[in-house]
Amino acid sequence: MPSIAKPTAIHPSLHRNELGLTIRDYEGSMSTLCAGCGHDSITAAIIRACWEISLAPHMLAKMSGIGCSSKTPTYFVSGAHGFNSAHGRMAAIATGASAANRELTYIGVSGDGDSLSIGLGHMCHAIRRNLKMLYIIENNGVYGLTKGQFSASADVGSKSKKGEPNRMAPIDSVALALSLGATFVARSFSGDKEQLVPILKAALSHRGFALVDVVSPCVTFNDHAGSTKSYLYTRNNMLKATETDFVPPASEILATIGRNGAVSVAMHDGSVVRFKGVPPDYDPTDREKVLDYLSEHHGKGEVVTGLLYIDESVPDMHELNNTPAQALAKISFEKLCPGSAALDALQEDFR
Amino acid sequence: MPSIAKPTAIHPSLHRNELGLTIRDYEGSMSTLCAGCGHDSITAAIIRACWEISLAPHMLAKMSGIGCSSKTPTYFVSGAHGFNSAHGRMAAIATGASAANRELTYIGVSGDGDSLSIGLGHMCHAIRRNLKMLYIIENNGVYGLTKGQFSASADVGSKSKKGEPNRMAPIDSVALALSLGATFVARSFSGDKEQLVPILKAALSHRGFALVDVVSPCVTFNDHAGSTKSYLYTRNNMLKATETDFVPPASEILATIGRNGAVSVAMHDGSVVRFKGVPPDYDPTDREKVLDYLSEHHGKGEVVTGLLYIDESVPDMHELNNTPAQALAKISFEKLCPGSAALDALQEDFR
Amino acid sequence: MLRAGVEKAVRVNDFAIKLANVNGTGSASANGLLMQAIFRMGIPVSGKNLFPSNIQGLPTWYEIRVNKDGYTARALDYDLMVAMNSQTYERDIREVRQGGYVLYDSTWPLDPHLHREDVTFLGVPLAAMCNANFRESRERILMKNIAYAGALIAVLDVDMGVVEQLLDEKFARKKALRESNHKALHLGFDYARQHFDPLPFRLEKMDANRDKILIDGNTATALGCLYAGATVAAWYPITPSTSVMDAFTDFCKKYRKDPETGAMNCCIIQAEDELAAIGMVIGAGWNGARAFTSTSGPGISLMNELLGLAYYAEIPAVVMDIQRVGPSTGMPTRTQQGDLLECAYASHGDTKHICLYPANPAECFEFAVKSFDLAERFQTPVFLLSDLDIGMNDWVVPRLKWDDSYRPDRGRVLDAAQLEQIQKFFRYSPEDENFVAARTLPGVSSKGAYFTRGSGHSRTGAYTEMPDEYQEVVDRLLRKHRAAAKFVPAPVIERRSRAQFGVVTLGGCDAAVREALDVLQSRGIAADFMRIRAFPFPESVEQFLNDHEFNFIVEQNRDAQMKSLLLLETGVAKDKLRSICVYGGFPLSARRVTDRITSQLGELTERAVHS
Amino acid sequence: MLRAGVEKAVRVNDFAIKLANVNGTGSASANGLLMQAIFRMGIPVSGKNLFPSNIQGLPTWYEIRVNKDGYTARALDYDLMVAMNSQTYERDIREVRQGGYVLYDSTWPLDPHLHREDVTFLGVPLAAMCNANFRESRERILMKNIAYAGALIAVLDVDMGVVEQLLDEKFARKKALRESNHKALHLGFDYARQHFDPLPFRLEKMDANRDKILIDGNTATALGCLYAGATVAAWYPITPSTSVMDAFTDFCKKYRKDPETGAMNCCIIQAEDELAAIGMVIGAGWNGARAFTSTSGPGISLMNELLGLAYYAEIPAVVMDIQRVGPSTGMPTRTQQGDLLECAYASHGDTKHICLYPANPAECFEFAVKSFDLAERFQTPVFLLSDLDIGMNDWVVPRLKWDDSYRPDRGRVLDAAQLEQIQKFFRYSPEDENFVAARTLPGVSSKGAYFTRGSGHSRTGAYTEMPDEYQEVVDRLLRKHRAAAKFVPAPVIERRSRAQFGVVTLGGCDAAVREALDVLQSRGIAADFMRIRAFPFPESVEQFLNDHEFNFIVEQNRDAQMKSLLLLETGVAKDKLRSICVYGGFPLSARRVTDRITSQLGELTERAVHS
Ligand SMILES: Cc1ncc(C[n+]2csc(CCOP(=O)(O)OP(=O)(O)O)c2C)c(N)n1
Ligand SMILES: Cc1ncc(C[n+]2csc(CCOP(=O)(O)OP(=O)(O)O)c2C)c(N)n1
Ligand code: SF4
Ligand code: SF4
Ligand SMILES: [Mg+2]
Ligand SMILES: [Mg+2]
Repeated sequence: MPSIAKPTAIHPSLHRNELGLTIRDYEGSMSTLCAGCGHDSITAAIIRACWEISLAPHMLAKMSGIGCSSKTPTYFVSGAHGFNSAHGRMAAIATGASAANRELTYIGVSGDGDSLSIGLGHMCHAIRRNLKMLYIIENNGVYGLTKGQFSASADVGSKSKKGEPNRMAPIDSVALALSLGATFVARSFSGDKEQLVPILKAALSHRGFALVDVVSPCVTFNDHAGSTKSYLYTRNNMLKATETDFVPPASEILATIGRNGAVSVAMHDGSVVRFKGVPPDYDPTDREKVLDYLSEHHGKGEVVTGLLYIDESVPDMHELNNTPAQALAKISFEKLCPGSAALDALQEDFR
Repeated sequence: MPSIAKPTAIHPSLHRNELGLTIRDYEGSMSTLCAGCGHDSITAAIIRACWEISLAPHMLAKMSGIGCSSKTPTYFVSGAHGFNSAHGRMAAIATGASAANRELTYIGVSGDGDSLSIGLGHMCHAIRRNLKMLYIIENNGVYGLTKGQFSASADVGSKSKKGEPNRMAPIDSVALALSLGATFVARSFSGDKEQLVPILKAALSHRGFALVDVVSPCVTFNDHAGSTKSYLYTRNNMLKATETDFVPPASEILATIGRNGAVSVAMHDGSVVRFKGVPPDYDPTDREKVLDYLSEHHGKGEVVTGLLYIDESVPDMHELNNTPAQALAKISFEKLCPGSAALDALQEDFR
Repeated sequence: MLRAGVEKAVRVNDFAIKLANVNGTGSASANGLLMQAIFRMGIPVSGKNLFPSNIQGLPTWYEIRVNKDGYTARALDYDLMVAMNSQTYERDIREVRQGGYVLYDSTWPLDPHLHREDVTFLGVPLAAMCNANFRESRERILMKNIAYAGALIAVLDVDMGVVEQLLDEKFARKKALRESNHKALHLGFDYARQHFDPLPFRLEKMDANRDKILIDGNTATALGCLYAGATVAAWYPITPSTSVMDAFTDFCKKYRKDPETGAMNCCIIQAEDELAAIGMVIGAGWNGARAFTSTSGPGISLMNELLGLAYYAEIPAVVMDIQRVGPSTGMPTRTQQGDLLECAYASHGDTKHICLYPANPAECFEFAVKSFDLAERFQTPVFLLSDLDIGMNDWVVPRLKWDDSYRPDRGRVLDAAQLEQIQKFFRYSPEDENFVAARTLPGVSSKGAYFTRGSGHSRTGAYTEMPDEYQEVVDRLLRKHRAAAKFVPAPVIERRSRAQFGVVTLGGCDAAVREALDVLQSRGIAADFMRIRAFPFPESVEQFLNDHEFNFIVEQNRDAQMKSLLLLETGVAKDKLRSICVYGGFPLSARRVTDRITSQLGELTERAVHS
Repeated sequence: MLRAGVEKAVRVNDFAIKLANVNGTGSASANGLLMQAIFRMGIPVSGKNLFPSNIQGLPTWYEIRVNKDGYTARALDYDLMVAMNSQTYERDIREVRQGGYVLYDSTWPLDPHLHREDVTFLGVPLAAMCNANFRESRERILMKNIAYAGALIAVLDVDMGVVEQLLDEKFARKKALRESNHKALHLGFDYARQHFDPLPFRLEKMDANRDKILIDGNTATALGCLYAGATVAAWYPITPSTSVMDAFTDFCKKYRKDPETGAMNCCIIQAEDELAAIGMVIGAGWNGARAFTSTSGPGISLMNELLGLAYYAEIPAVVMDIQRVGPSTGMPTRTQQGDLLECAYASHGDTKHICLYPANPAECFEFAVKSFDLAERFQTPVFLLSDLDIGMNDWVVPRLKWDDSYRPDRGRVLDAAQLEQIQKFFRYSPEDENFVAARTLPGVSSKGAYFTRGSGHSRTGAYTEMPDEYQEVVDRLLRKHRAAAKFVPAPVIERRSRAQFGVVTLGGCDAAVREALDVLQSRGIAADFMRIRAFPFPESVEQFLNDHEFNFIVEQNRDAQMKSLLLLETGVAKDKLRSICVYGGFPLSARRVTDRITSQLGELTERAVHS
C-alpha cells in the first residue's frame, strides 16, 4: 500500500503488572510522527516505565504544549486523560492541574522549543515551586513541527540541514535547572531505553519536579552530519555518568556500595534509586560536584547522561502550601463554604 | 511645607568631563520614589558613571519595563531618550532597539519582578544573544510598585512585612546568568556607590550583555528585620569578592598584579578593568571557579558582590549577525531597495 | 426622590468634601475614619479615593459625598476642600464651589495668589500643633491627618462618640497609638471649635444604614469566591486587582483551615506572569476545581491566547477583570470600562465569552458566585468585569445574604457510575438543550479518558482537519454561548411614566445614571432606565432597546464598547443607540450624564426642527 | 466573461483535478511541476495545497484548476482524481464528479467496494514500475510521484517540452536526480499513452500568462518588506507565516549584503516567542528602523499587550498576520479570515489599528510596502492580514512592478536641524492635519530627547493621571485613526448594470466571489461587487453599502467579523448587511457563494411575499 506504515508502540510482552495490565494497556493511538523520530522511542520508554511501576492509567494526567514532542501524549496510555495545550504553557497548566488534584501522577512532555524558548519562564518557575511532576524535554535541537529552525538548545557550531552553523550559546536545560535549584535532573538519549526507563521510573517517584532531558533526534530536520543532536553524534559522544536501578517501595533494598562509589537514594515515597557505576568523584546528591563534573565534560564535547542529581529533601508545591492530602477538587462544598451564619458574623467587620 | 521633599540626584560637583559637561547635565527629573529607596542611589551611581565616562547624553538610550525600578530612567540623563515600556518586556524591546541602532549605548533598568518573573524568558534570551547593553536589576526581593509581594529573588526564610517567611527557592540572577553563558556578571549594593560606579563603567564598556544585579532595599516594603534584602542585612552580610578600577581606553595602563592575585582584563573597546583585592583562588575570567566561589559563600549566607565574571571573547548580537558598523536605521534607502531592474530579473524565477 | 432644588440655610446631610493629600503620608486612615464614622451615623455616604500610581509623594485625593436621599455618585461640586498638599493648592482651591470652604494647614501662610474672595479659608496650624505635641517625625506627619480629621469632626458635626469608638476598635491592641490618635484628634477638634463658626452644612444622625455594610468590591469579590467554593486561585499582582487576592488569602486563612488536619483547603499561587496565571486556572478547571484569577487590562491582553484555548477546549475558568484606564499601562489607579470588547471576544479566531458586569460590591459578591456556576455549566471562561471604582472604593451596600441551600452548579460532569452506564464516552457529544456536552475528570475512570486539545477536533473529541467536523463543533459553541443568555443576570429595568427614551448603562455608572435620571425628571424629562448586567444579552435587553425610540448608552470608555456590543449582538437598529462616553478615569458623576443627555436632546430637537 | 453553460465534447483548458497523497512522500514537487508546466503553457491555472499539520504520514491534497476564462478559485467538482493515498481512497473517489476519472496505483488491486459505475478508473502500476526501475526505497517513493505526473502529462496533454525544461532548470546542478526524474516521468507517460484513451478534457497552449508570475503570498510579502527597506525583522516560527521570514532571509542574503564591507544590511532575529518578537519590532521602530514581524493568530493573541503599547505610545510597527483557522491552535494548515476583529481592536482599553487586506500575492507585495509607509506616517501598528491560502499557495498574478522613484514615507521625524529651529520639542504636539505629531529618534540630539511611555501622558509627553490631559491624547488617537482612511487602499468596486444588490468581500475570497457574480449574472441576477482592502474604511466603502438596498458580506469566519467591523465603523444601517460566512478551512469556491446568495435571496422573496 502506498502510505507509509507508522511504528506503533507495540511490545510483544503479555506479562501482567501488579494491576494485571499488560504493556499494551499502556499504549496509545498510533504515532503520526516521522518514521524513526526519536520521540517515538521516548514514548515507548514512558509506556514501559508506567507499566513497570503499575501506574493505574486513570490516575495519570498527560500534559503537553505544542510541537511534535507535545503530540506524543496521544501515543501512550490511552486510558489516561491528556491535555495537549498551547505552545509553551504546559508547565503553567500542569501547575494548576496539580493544584486541583495532587492525587494524580503528572507526566509532561515538551520540546526544546516549547520549554527553552516560549515556555522558559514557566518551566523555571515550576522548578522553583518544585511542582511534583515528571517533566520530559524531548530535545532535538530544532523546532520539528515548524520545520527545522534552530531551537535554543542547539549547540554552537551545530549545523542546520542547509549547512549553516548555529552561533549562539545553547541553553542547557540541565545546567539551568541545577542553577535554579531543581531537585531531580537527568539527561538521557532516546536511543538508550536501558538507561531511560529506570530514570523515568525514579522521576515518577520523586518528591518534586523531575526534569528529564532526553536527546531525541529529529530524523527529518536534524539528523545530518554536522548536527550535534543526531543519532550518530549522540551515540559517539554520549557519556554515561550514572546508571540507575529503580527499586519500588515494597521491594527489599540491598544498598550495596558499588565499585565506583555507587550510592543509593531513598525516595520520599519509600522507593530507592540505586546508582550503579558512578564515577569516583561523582555524587548525585551534591549539586556543586555535579555542576563541576558537567562543565568539565561539557568542555570536552561530551553529552553527559544519566540521573545526574537528586534531592529528596525539598518539599513540593503542595507541602509548601500545606494543602490537604486529598485533591482540592474533591473537597466537599460543605467544607469550603462558611455558610450564612459566618457571613453574618463576618459582616460586623464591614460596619 | 507639608509635602515630603524628595531627594533629587544632585551632586555639588561642577567639574566638567571630556565633553565639557558637569554631573548635573546627567541628571533627570526629580525622583518620585519613596525617600530612602535604594533605587535612587543606583540612579545616582548611573549618573556618576555616565558622567565619568563622558557619555554623550543623546547617544544613550534608557530602557525599562514597569515597576518602581523601571521608573528610574526618568531620573537620570534627561538629555537621552527613554523608553518605559511594559512589564517584563524591556529586554525584548532593547533587543529590537539595538538591532536598529547599534551606535547607541543601552542602559536597561529592571526590577527583580520585571526580570525574574514576567520577563525571565526575555532576559535569558538577551543573555544568549549577548546583546550589548548594561542590564541592571534593582533587586529588592519584592514587587515594590504593587505593594510588597515577594519576588522570585526573595530568599528562603526571608520574611514579609507581615512576618510571613518565603518558602520557595530564589532565582539568583547571578547564578542563572552564569549558567546561561553570560559574559559579564556583577552584583553590588545600592548603598555602596564606591563599588557600584566602577562596575557600571566597566559594564558600559563590555562587548556584550552586562548583567549588574544591585541589591536595592525597598524601604517601604522590605527593609524590616527578617528581610534578607534590607539595608542592615545586606551591609552585615555583604562580601566584596572583587573591587575594580575602570581605566578608560585612552589612559595608560599599569597592569600590576595586586596583592591577592589582582588581574586586569582588557576590554574589547580598549579600556581595561583592573581587579583589586581579588581573593587568592578567585579568577573573574574562569566561570567554574566563580560558580564554585559563589556557591561556597552563598552557602554561608553571604551576599557576594563585585564584578564577578567577565569574558570579552564572545561576539555580541551584531557581530553574530554581521550587521554593518553603522546603525541599520541610518542605512540609506538606496542601499536597501534593489530597484525595479532587480525585481524584473528576479521574477524570472517565478515563472 | 427628587433632589432638593432650593438650598436651605443649613444643609443637613447633603454636601461633598474633598481631601487633598500627598500619598504615603498616612492620610488614608484619617479619611477612612471620617467616612466610616458618617456611615455609622446612619447617613448615606460614599468615599472615592483618587490615588496615584506611586508609593509615596504624589498627589492623592479623597472625596466624601453625604446625601440623605442616597445619591452617592461622585460629586463635582465641593462644599469643603481639605487642602493638605501644597503642590496642588492651586487646583484644589479652584475646585471649591462658590461659597464653599477651604481647610488648610496654617502653619505656613497661604500664598496670596491662592486667595479667593468667594470661599472661606479655615486655617488650622496642623504641623505646628503636631510638632509641638509629637516627637517622632513619622508620627508628626501621620498625626497631622488625624488632627485635620478632628477639625472636620468639629465643623461637620461628626459624632465624636462614634469616632472614639472606631478608634477603640482599630487600636484595640495598640494602646500607644490609640493615645496619639486621641490626642491628635482633639488638637484639631478643639482648635476648630474655638476658632470657627458652624458651617452652613452639617451632619445629623439618620437610620439609613441599619442593613448596610461598608465594603469594597474586591473584598466582596473575594468573598464570593470563598463562598462559591473556589479552591485554586492563581494570579499576578496588578493594580487595581491585587486586593481581590489579598482578601481571598485572608478569608482562606480564616475559613479554609481544616480544623482537623490544619491543612489549607485552597491553593493560592502567585504566578510568574498572567500567562501562567490563566494557565493555572485552566489546568485546575480541567481537573474539576473551581479556579479563578484576578487581573486588569494588561493581564487580559496577556491571557488572550489561553482564553481561546479554554473557549475552544471547553474548560471552565473564571477571570476577575478589575478594569483600569487603558490602553497599555495607561493610568493604573484610574477607573474605566475599557475592556468590554476585549473580554467579550478575547483571543484570535471566532470566540465569544460570558461576561458579568456588577455595579457595586454587593453584586460583586453575587456575580462572583454566579461566575463559577456559569463557567462550569457552560464549560467556558467567564469574566467578571469590575473596575477600580467598584473594586477599591468602600461602598455602602445592603448586607450580603447567603442561602445555605445553595449548591454549586458543576455542570455536566460524568462520574464513574454514569460512565459505566454509557456505551462509549465522547467529549463533545451528545449535547444537552444548552448545547453543552458532558465532560469527565481525570482520576475517575479510564472509560472517561479523552485527549483535550486546542487544535481542531470533532464532536467525538478526535483530532480533525476536516471542515465539516470542525464546523460542527464551533457552530455548537456559538449556540452554547447564546444559550447562556437565559442563565446570566437579567438587566435591571426601571420604567417611568411617559418616558421619552431609554437610558442604558452598566457597572459602576449605576448610581450616577440613576441620579441623572432623577435630575432630568425634575426638569420634566422622563426616561426609562436599564442596567445591563451580562453578556450574552438576555432577550429583555433587546426588548427594552426596541421599546424606545432611542436610547442613550452611558459608559466609561472612549469607543462606546457596550454600544458596540449591543449593535453586534442584538437585532436593534443603529439609530436607536446613542452614545455617552465618559472616560477620563474618575468615577462618573450625575452632572456629566445630565449635561450630555441634555445637549444631545437639544441637538435632536434642533435637527427635528430643521428637517 | 460568462462561463460556458454547455459542456462541449472535449473541454479545453477548463477542468479541475485533485491529487490525494500522503505527506512527507515528496508529492509536492510533482504537483508543483504540473502546476508550473500548465502556467508556462500560458493557461490560467491555480493550485491549492491542502496539507496537514504534520511532517510525515498524513493525508494531503493538491488541487489544480485550469480555466481559460481565468476563474481560478477553488473548484469543488473534480474531473480527475489522482488517488495516491489508500487511507483516503474512499473519500477521494467519492469526490470525483459524475463522468470523471480516477487515476490510481494499480500495483495493488482496488478494493471492490470502492468501485463507482459513473467514473472511469485509470490504473497505473506506479509502485511496480518504480520498484522495477529504482533501487533506493526513498527514491522509489519519490519517483512514484514523478511517474504519476508523467501519466497526467500524457492524459492531459501537458507540453512535455515545457516539463523537461522545468526539470532541466530545477536539477541544473543535480544530474543524477535529473536522470531519475526523466526516467520516472516517462515510465508514467509511456504507460498512460499506451493504455488510456484521450480524456474529454485537456490542455492547449494559450498566451494568458505573458505578463504573469507564479508566486505565493508569503514570498511576495517578504519581497515587499525587502523593497520597502525593512531592516529589522523579528519573528517566532508559526505556520503558515514561517515562509514570510524564510523568504525575507533568502532575499536579504541576495540583496542586502553590502558589496564593500560584506556586512548584512538587515537584522533578522528568531525571537524566543511572539511577545519578544513584537517587542523587538517596537524597539526597532522606536529607533527609526522599518521593522516587522510575521505571525499567525496565536501570535497575535500573545502580542496583544505590546500592540496596545505601540498604539498608545505611537510607535510604528508592522505585523504580517498570515491567518489560519482558530480558535486556539485550531487547524494550523487550514485557511480562515478569523483575526479581523482581533487585529482591528487588539489590546485592552480603547484601541483601533490600521489593517490591510490583500487578496493575492501581488497585493501582498504592494500592501507590504504600503504598511511601512502607513506605520511610519501614522506612528502606529499596521496589520497586513493575509492568510494561509494567499500566503502558502502559488498564485498566478501580474508581474510585480516597482517604481524607482518610490521613497519611503518616514512620517514626521524631526532631524537635528529641524530641532534646532523649534523652541522646545514636545512629543505629542503640535499635531498636523492628520492628527500626527512629530517624533524624534534617539541618537540625534538631546533637544529631541523625551520619555516614551505606555502610561498616561499629556500632549507634551509628560506623565499624567489627569482626565483632561489623558483624554486630549486618546481623542487625538481616535481622530488619527480616522484620518488614515484617506491613505489606505481604496476598495475595489465593480458595478454591473441593473445590479439588484451589493456583494462585499475581502482578501482571498476575491476570485470565488467574482466568479460567483458572473455565474449569478448568467442566471439573470446582477450584483455590484466591492472588495474592501483596508480598515479604517475609506468613505467609498460606506457609500457603496448605502447605494444598495442590501449587501452580502462574504467572508471566511464564523462570526461575520468584517460585517461586524462595517456595522461598528460605518454609519450603514443594519438591515443593509447580510452575512455569508464560509469557515471550514479550505479556500473559498464560487459555488458556496452562489448557493448561499441564491438561498438568501429566496428567503427574502418569500418573506416579501408573505408580508
Ligand atoms: C503561540 C505559538 N507560536 C508558535 C507556534 C508554532 N509552533 C508549533 S510547534 C513549535 C515549535 C516546536 O518545537 P519543539 O517544542 O522543540 O518541538 P518539536 O516539534 O521539535 O518536538 C512552534 C514554534 C504555536 N503553535 N503557537
Ligand atoms: C502585565 C502586567 N502585569 C502586572 C503589572 C503590575 N506591576 C507593575 S510593577 C510590578 C512589579 C514590580 O516589581 P519589580 O519589577 O521588582 O520592581 P520594583 O517595583 O520592586 O522596583 C507589577 C506586577 C503590570 N504593570 N503589567
Ligand atoms: S519533524 Fe522531526 S521531531 Fe517532528 S516527527 Fe518528524 S522527526 Fe520527529
Ligand atoms: S515602594 Fe519600595 S521600591 Fe518602590 S519606591 Fe518605595 S521604597 Fe522604592
Ligand atoms: Mg524540538
Ligand atoms: Mg522589586
